[in-house]
Amino acid sequence: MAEKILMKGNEALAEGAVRAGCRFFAGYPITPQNEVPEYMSWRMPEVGGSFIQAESEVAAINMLYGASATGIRTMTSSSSPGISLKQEGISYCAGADLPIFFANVVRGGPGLGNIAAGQGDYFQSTRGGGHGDYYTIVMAPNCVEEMGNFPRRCYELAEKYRVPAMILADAILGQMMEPVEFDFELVDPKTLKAPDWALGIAAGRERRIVRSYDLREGKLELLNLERMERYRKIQEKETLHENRQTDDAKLVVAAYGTSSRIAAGAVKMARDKGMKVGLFRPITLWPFPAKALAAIAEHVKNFLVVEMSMGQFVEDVRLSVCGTARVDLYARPAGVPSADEVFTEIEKVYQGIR
Amino acid sequence: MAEKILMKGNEALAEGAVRAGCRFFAGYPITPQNEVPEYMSWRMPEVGGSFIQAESEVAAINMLYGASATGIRTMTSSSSPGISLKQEGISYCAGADLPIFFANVVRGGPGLGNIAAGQGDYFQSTRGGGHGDYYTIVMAPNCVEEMGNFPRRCYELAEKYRVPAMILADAILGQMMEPVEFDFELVDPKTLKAPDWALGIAAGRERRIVRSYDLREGKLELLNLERMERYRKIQEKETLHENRQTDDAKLVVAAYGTSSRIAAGAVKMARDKGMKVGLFRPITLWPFPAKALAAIAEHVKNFLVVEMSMGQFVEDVRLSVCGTARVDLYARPAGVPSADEVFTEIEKVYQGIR
Amino acid sequence: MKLINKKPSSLVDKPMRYCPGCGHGIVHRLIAEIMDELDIRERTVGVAPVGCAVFADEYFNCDMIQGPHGRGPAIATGIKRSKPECIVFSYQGDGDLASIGMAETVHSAARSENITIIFINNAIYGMTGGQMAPTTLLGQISSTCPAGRSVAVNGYPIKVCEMLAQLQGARYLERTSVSTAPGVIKTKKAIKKAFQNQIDCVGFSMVEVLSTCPTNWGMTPVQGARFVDEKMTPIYPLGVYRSPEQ
Amino acid sequence: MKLINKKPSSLVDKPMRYCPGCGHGIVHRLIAEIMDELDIRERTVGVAPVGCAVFADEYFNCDMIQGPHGRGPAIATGIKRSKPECIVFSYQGDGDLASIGMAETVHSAARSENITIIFINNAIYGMTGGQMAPTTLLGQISSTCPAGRSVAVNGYPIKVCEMLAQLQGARYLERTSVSTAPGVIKTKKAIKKAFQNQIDCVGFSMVEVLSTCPTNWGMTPVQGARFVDEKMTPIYPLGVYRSPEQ
Amino acid sequence: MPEIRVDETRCKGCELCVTACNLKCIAMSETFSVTGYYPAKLAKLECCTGCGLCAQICPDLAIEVWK
Amino acid sequence: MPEIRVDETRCKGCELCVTACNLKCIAMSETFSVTGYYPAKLAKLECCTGCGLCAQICPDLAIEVWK
Amino acid sequence: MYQGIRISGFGGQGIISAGILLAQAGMIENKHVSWFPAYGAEMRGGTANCSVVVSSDEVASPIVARPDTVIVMNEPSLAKFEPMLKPGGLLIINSSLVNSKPQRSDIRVAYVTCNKIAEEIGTTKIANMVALGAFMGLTGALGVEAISKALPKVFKRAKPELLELNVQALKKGAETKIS
Amino acid sequence: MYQGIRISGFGGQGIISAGILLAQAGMIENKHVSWFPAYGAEMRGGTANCSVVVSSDEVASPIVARPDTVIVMNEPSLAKFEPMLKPGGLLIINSSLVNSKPQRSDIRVAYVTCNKIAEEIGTTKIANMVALGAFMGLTGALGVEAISKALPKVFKRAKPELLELNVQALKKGAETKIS
Ligand SMILES: Cc1ncc(C[n+]2csc(CCOP(=O)(O)OP(=O)(O)O)c2C)c(N)n1
Ligand SMILES: Cc1ncc(C[n+]2csc(CCOP(=O)(O)OP(=O)(O)O)c2C)c(N)n1
Ligand code: SF4
Ligand code: SF4
Ligand code: SF4
Ligand code: SF4
Ligand code: SF4
Ligand code: SF4
Ligand SMILES: [Mg+2]
Ligand SMILES: [Mg+2]
Repeated sequence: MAEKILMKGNEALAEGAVRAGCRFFAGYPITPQNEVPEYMSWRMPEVGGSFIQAESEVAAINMLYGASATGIRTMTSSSSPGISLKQEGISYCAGADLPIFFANVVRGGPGLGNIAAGQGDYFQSTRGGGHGDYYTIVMAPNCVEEMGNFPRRCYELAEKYRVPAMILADAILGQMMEPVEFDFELVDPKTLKAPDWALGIAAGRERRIVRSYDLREGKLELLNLERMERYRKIQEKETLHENRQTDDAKLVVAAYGTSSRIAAGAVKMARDKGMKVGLFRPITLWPFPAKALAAIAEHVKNFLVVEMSMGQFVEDVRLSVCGTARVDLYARPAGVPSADEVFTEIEKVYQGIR
Repeated sequence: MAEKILMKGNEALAEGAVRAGCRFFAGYPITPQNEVPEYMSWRMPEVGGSFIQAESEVAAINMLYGASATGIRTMTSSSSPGISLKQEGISYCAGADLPIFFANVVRGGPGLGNIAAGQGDYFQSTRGGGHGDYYTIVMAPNCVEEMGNFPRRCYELAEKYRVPAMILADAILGQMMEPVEFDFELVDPKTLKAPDWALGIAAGRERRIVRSYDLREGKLELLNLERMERYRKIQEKETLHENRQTDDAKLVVAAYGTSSRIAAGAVKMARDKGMKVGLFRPITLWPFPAKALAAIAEHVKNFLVVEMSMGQFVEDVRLSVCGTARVDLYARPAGVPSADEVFTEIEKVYQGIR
Repeated sequence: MKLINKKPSSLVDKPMRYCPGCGHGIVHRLIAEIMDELDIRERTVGVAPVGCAVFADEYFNCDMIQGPHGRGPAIATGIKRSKPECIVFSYQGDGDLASIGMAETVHSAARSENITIIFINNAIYGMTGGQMAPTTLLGQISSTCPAGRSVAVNGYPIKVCEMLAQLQGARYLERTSVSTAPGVIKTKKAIKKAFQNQIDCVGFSMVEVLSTCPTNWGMTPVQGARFVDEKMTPIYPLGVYRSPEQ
Repeated sequence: MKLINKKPSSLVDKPMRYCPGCGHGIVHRLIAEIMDELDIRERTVGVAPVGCAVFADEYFNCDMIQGPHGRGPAIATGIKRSKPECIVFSYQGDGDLASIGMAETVHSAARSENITIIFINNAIYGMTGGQMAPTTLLGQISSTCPAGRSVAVNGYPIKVCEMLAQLQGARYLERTSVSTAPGVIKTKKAIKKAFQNQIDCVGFSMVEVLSTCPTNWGMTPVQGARFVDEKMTPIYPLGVYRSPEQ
Repeated sequence: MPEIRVDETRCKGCELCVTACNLKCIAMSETFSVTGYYPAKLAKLECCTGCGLCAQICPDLAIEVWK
Repeated sequence: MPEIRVDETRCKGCELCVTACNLKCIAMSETFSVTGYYPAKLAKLECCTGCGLCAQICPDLAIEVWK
Repeated sequence: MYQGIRISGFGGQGIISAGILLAQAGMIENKHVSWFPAYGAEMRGGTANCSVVVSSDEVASPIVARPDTVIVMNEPSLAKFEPMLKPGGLLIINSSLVNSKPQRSDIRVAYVTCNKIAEEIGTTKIANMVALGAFMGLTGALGVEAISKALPKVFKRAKPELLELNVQALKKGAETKIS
Repeated sequence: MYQGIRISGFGGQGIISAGILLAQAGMIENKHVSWFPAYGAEMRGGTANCSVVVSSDEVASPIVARPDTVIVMNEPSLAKFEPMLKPGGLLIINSSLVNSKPQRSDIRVAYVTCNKIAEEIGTTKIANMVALGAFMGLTGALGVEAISKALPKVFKRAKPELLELNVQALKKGAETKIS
């Protein structure tokens, strides 16, 4: 097994993408993800890839649109306001079935907000902040090691289903250091099969077109229906989640990303006091592990959602348990709770359970 | 009462905004909403307002950001891809508590999609397609007359709560002609009280700052919590909806905008055949009339959602009925169903009801 | 007898959807002829804009990509850097290149991306039905300046070649016109050079082609061609604004 | 004895958060002095950028607005057209104005918006910690060109004044520097003229100020000032690039 | 004798070729084609020199020049 | 006699004033202030002419010039 | 009462304004009406068509997918719109420009030499009015009075003489019989 | 075992790298560790601080809101971080630069003349190491061996001589006693 390295989350993210075969990065500086382009600016040339500091986030996503149309593994990253600017481009990538990979290291919003951590971009990420019907695969790491290991999975899923995939992190995951062990072999892009839709040298084959439109009456809907079917398959097959001590729980805390690690601390405090509390943590936010959650809801009738936002993630929890359990919300819009604070909320809710 | 005029939806929208006191319009051409900037290009100078064809949608929303910070009624409009580009700016307006007004005349998506009607921007509109925690008041007209009359309400609500407000229409509502009667008196902007936060001539008062950020530790969350409270009030007080024949219904069709008028035709066909079918139509999509829908769900146990998208609106229906009723979905992603087609779906579902 | 103007094999053999007399068709043919002549069809990737020429992705018989409005240069950059062995061109209208895409245009030139841009200046937004473009002339009527473009409301037309000529990275800039047959021939020469430059790794090359939009100008095609010669050319003088030899 | 340099009342009397020796502080003071001298504080609205000068909204004692990165000119346009009686200025860094905001910059100049832009060119992204700017010099090291800016990867620096000078709507363009005290005095004159132009309804005015970012240049402030004189000024020559008298 | 052949299914009747021909060999038909346009035609016999200018300006590749 | 007075709570010790003074009247303190910087000070007596150049370049409005 | 109409022809044949005129007239008769154009990308080709609904009830979809009446003013439109027509529906063909014959036998067909009749009245520009006249005569869906009132509202800048010609064209068209 | 540490001082005092060193050493001892910097807007002011957690369990939040130990390397940091300290927690004060005294009586306080000691060893640059040494000596949270192993990993380009000085500083600091 590889050695553990102490790394910043943003660096692990960048290095993870490189190890997974990324050979094109375009980005634009924005706190708290600056380490990603900074890292790529020397790492890409080192592995024979391209790094471009784009003139804007809009340009960056469009550079990706072009680069990934040539069939290579690409990456861009940004933080909240910059991701908003990329929405049109992401929608185009989804519409053109391009498997781009990007990361949002979320900060507090809306607007300029702040540069600390937040989870206010959940809706935007899981429900296509851009226009039109599309989804993006969303993975939510909760430690630096996952920041490094998730890019590979993103690429594989993105390419398998020809949809964009993203990592939804936040300022804490981006800025903190933790030990990292990369759990996969280095990917040599030369060993990857060139996709049969990739643009480039056309010798000996039909020309190819990459586009996201069909102006003929009724035709666009057919494309969308086909894509809907792919989405259905992804929802069926590609969810990931983590259950902790949910079997005997009377209350299950639901949280993702940074909140989930803080919540884990609070759950431990609760267990130490003999309270039957568990933790449900979705690792893929889209597809949402709705079935796994529904399964818990068969025997657990109380949930406490912890999110660093006003109440976005809670909607997916509610949709999953579908009225069969009580769902409470501890919302911290652009605030980072401490484990103590979460524990206090757990106590409050727990006391109310008969 | 004023005379009925035969108007295009886009023109009614523009004229409605002007009559409601809009004196600044910035926009960028995009089908199927071009009539809005075209109309404003002569109408604004006529009423002493400003019209600017911006260099892009990004510039347009930022012109609005500036103009509305001076306290006047402003408008921009676009269609799906253009609205995606505005997401960062909309998030800033929400974060700076600016009561801008804008319209999305939705086309088929994602990507370039087509220029026909679609409802694929529901998530983006109702759940803040931009970054961070915020909501936008969303009104969904279903006829040209409402296109003309809703801007006034948008301005009033936006200003009352200091949040952006929008009209979510589509290519059909924008391009079709119908008779219009404006149901309100012409608003003379001079009679409107200048808001106490508006920038401009500062003689005799403290300077004012419009911004969307607070970088001090923990402070941004306080702003968000205050805004959350405003959102709660809006959800409590400002929902609008329409129920048709829901009292004795065994099945209620839920639809908004263009789908709702088509669905109304299908419901009529069903009633003509003696089927007990009703219609629920949210007029505000955010705040969503969840209580009104829950009230119906107390006696109706079957809903059929009709939307020109993959299944976005249906989430709000499910969240509202919260597991107490069965919710079926007739999804037409970027397709416009005929009343006949909707009726066929109604029949199918209706037959399954015991 | 021999056919002296065979249809270029780099153009798909089907009727084009452009309006009668529209300059897009002429320039499409020229580009295709050049791809044939330079024998680069099989390694060329074209970027179609949003604009009437969105259909370019159907007409060119090479790999094509169509992306967001105005972002052609960024898309072309992404392709070229990923596949330097390809010849990449971006085909754009004046709304696309000079309005919404201004930043991408300037920056791809400043970076001296080794790409070729064909810029169709028809002084109007064709596809969306005749709104003002950044290149619309003062006094010219459009659907968003129905009383004619005025300095006070709309400002001055943007002269793209002149502006980009200030950038060191812009290696070849020429403005031509397709309003007359000789102009078409000159345009072809210019575009050919813009492609040859890329083959020679010279860097950013752009040809601005003054073209017509009879439909939205409210003119016949013949009147349109005259408008180009009489009204547009004085404001947008033809010629070479930067050349790699410089 | 008399105090000969009273603090301008258009500046809020509190310490500024900029790094030691940062040029932003100097230019802030100049703008405030000019607001005092022209007696326009009560009718001025300033637009703060995203960049280190985001804090400008705290320091200027006039109405202020802070908006999205790079969109200052669009925001200023919205304000000025809504309240023509106000004096509107936009304060921007080189990343803000020349990278992400390039389209807004060019178009506000082309429209000749009657606004004043103060453009702080410090050849780097200050606030985000020293990434390359469009104005970073060739060979200059930044955190995203750690081996120095190279033409092949990053292209050429953009000379904003030179480029905008090609636009008819750009009525006043001057480049100055605040690396020396005499430079500061000249900068003040230039900025004052840019405000006076707006009062006189002349149209778009911009002053590009060569400034320092000692922190991200990895220099002492004194070394930074020298860098401006020795390295930046040759590439960005000082002077008037367009004047309304022209 | 050189000549041009106009493809009526492609010609959109724009008349640019008429202007382009220095020798004025081309005229427009009086009846419209299936596509609804009045197509161009070689009007004068033995007029065409096969210079190809008309084909240069034709936006629709509707003109074949034979020589 | 003209003089400058440096506000130690504002001065960030950038030394730009030192360079700006043609007469070299200004030097830096050897002890740092509460803000952690080594502030500037008028070093030579009767040196200052009150020309104000140091104040012109001071980014932090830390210098008052008295004349 | 419900009438869904589809009108189609070349750009320049007054297809759009004919549709608006019907809607305007329907409105004058206090009917529910809607008008919807084909727009956008299709325009480039040079054809135009629109949907009109005139109804005693609220209009569901303004896009008339199964028209009661189809008016085809040029050749290509026949092939495109004939199949859409409801069984028993009315097909009005401008036989001045359309040479082909419809394929279906479950519909009613009226041939009108619109251009010829219009030319006789004074100008081919009003061929569209002849077709509308035929529609009115054959369906009785709208009264001549309503259309006459609607005319000046739609053609705001037209001279009275021209409006008069329009009325003549309508009347002439109204004489059409099913063949 | 859980140790939450907050280190604070001026930029340039090696605050950030001292924190990373602790985390690295913790990792070498097979502990769960995390490090989190204060970053961004605050930098402009010239102060720096970071959070470090060394724990036998998974780390919940890397932001140490209630530290077990606070190390203050300059004057302004005392006022800011003293209130955060847990009751009974350890406050290490660089008394070379901090003149004020803490307010609280429910904490343990150690004064270390970090700059002076560092200067004696050879350079004030290693004042941060003296403070770390004090932390290790007083808490026993991390062994000297682990830190010594961690040093070359954190200061990758430092010469062996400098690393040696660092070790000396750590050892010297470790002699600190609670006052
Ligand atoms: C983001 C976005 N904004 C606007 C549009 C609408 N739109 C389509 S084409 C076009 C402009 C076309 O003008 P031009 O680039 O000059 O090309 P032309 O049609 O004249 O050749 C616009 C604004 C769009 N599709 N996407
Ligand atoms: C949309 C968006 N992209 C990126 C950022 C991050 N960002 C903040 S300031 C800045 C650049 C600052 O550089 P410059 O404009 O030169 O100003 P300086 O700090 O040098 O004065 C960037 C990229 C942002 N806040 N928003
Ligand atoms: S609208 Fe104008 S640019 Fe577009 S195809 Fe027609 S003539 Fe050409
Ligand atoms: S980072 Fe640079 S530009 Fe920003 S305040 Fe510091 S010195 Fe000034
Ligand atoms: S080939 Fe030359 S001569 Fe012949 S018709 Fe064409 S333009 Fe005239
Ligand atoms: S130029 Fe071509 S399309 Fe135009 S009339 Fe002549 S042959 Fe027809
Ligand atoms: S006022 Fe002039 S002379 Fe006096 S210290 Fe300042 S620069 Fe020197
Ligand atoms: S210029 Fe100002 S801040 Fe800098 S050292 Fe001199 S007094 Fe201090
Ligand atoms: Mg154009
Ligand atoms: Mg800068």
